[in-house]
Amino acid sequence: MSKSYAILPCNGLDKCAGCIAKEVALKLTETTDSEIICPVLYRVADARYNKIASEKPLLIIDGCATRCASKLASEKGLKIAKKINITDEAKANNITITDSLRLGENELKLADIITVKLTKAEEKIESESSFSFPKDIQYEIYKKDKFTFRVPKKGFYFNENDCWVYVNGNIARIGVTDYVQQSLSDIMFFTPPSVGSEIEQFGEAGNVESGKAVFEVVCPVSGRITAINEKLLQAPELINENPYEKGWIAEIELSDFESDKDFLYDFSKYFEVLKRKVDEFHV
Amino acid sequence: MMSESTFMGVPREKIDWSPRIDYDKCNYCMECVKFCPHNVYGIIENEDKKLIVKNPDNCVVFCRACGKACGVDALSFPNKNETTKMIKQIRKGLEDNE
Amino acid sequence: MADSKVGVLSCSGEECLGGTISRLATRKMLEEIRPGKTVTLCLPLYLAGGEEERFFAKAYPVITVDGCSKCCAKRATEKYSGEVSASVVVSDILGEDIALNKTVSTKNLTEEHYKMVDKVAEEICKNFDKILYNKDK
Amino acid sequence: MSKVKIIPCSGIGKVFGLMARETALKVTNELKPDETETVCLAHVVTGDTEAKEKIEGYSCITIDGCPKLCAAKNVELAGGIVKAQYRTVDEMRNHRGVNAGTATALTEDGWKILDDLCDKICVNVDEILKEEK
Repeated sequence: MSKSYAILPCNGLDKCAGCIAKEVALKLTETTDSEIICPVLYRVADARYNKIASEKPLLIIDGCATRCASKLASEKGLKIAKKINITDEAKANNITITDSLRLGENELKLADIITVKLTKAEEKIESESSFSFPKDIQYEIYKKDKFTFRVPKKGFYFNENDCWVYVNGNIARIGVTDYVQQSLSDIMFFTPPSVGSEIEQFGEAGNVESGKAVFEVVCPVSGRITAINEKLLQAPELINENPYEKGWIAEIELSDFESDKDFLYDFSKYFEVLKRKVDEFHV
Repeated sequence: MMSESTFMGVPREKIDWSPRIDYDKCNYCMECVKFCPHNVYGIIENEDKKLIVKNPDNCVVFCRACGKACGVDALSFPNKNETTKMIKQIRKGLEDNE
Repeated sequence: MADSKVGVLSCSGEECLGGTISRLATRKMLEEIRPGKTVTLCLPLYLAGGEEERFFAKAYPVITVDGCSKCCAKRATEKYSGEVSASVVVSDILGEDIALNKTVSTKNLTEEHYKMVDKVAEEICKNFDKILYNKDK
Repeated sequence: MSKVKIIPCSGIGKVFGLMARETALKVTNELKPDETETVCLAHVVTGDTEAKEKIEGYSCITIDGCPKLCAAKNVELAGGIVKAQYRTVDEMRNHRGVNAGTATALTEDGWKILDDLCDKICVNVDEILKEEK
């Protein structure tokens, strides 16, 4: 594993949750290439840890709701990459932790579960990035009142129903455009298409829903769904944040892109369509 | 509206895509009328069937959003695959004639 | 184009009645008095760095509506987007005593409160129309 | 003992903001008037040091409307300690399809959703005060 954390645990010595935080930190250094920042020493001599803190993504492990580690991180102006709270994890896993400061069977089990979860999360990020997606997308912007509508200038195709596709070899990523997310406003639900299913061009690739309406994702291409953006299940608001990047909907193995393409717009044509729609319908 | 008269290069009036109202189910709550920003529906007062599809060609091809706003499920749409096939055929015909 | 809409940025203060009145008067502009012309701007979003709100406030005229003389909405707008086109302060209109009363939930609003809202909305509207229709005068 | 600060975003564009505001008002005025208080978010962020002192270093519970988390962000910026943060849009997710009203007024259903949220916040308040003892 190439990636690893700089771990800032709370290390609370007078509470069981604090002791578990320490155990998780230790386990992570054993199974990954992570390094620990000692919260006690860090407070008095931060120079010692500045290098680790700046080089690796920071993982905060808090024991209880006092969140000493989080506070220390914000005091020192550190950028937090991931955060975990032992008490919350115990609740989520239905494990009762005792008041004892020596770790018992339950506590060790919890430490294991959390460690596995943290290492897994790491692997997942890597597997997702296997689809090579452009990093610096340039957008053309159209504004109406206080609303901003972005359309990526290069590499994307669109259909008339405000969905986009970005092709990479025989795999494509699909999603909705800013017109959809601005019209829906706060998106609260994402119903994904099922992985493995075959979809025709203009078939339904799941839907997104806000308090205002349900929008059916009209698939711009035909093929077989190979992946969905699982982050959207918990955080559909990512579509509002950026429907082209974090808020992508699904990946699809293309069956006949050359003929699908006849029914898609490139940037300049879609931008015209978008402007007209915004002027006529966006309220 | 001239600007809207084609869909993917095909004259809009040649594409049969618009909602069908099941009058046995419709309770005339008019949610669809309120919902659709494209003025697809119309209301005729003093008629039994006072909800009608007034401007079918205003309907956005492949959009079924009003159907999801209908509480009694009285709205249906043509089959998408067949509509797609039809559009492709018409497009091909137009290109061959050029 | 930039003359067709006016932004209204209200304080919505949580600590006194003025905040509830400023908020409701602003909503009334949006919903009843000048719909289609009024764009409400969200103060907390504006403060948290919301680009859309800040851009709008730079490009369009903005009226700020504050509950009390602390004028948070006005000061925030001046800090991030420049001059405000007009400033309405509830305590100037209704008096400091009333504006600083305990804040009221929308479920406990009385006839009297609605009258206050109307009065403040009227003042917003006066400024609004001046900006939109009497620019040259 | 200092009171726990309950700080809503009071966003004005959507129903979520009003829900946050009314939740804060209900907790501080009706349910826990002795243990909690609200403070003017805008004043804390834009005001002088005196305003900032109202929350600097104090336990705060923020109630935001939408995922933009304006209250949580602004409170942290002003030095408040966010012990719990809520988003009313999440409460709406648990009540799919319910019409909660607008940013001007809530519907009866909207008020009901808010009651559930108030209960959760009261539990938080008790926990925080226990912890601080």
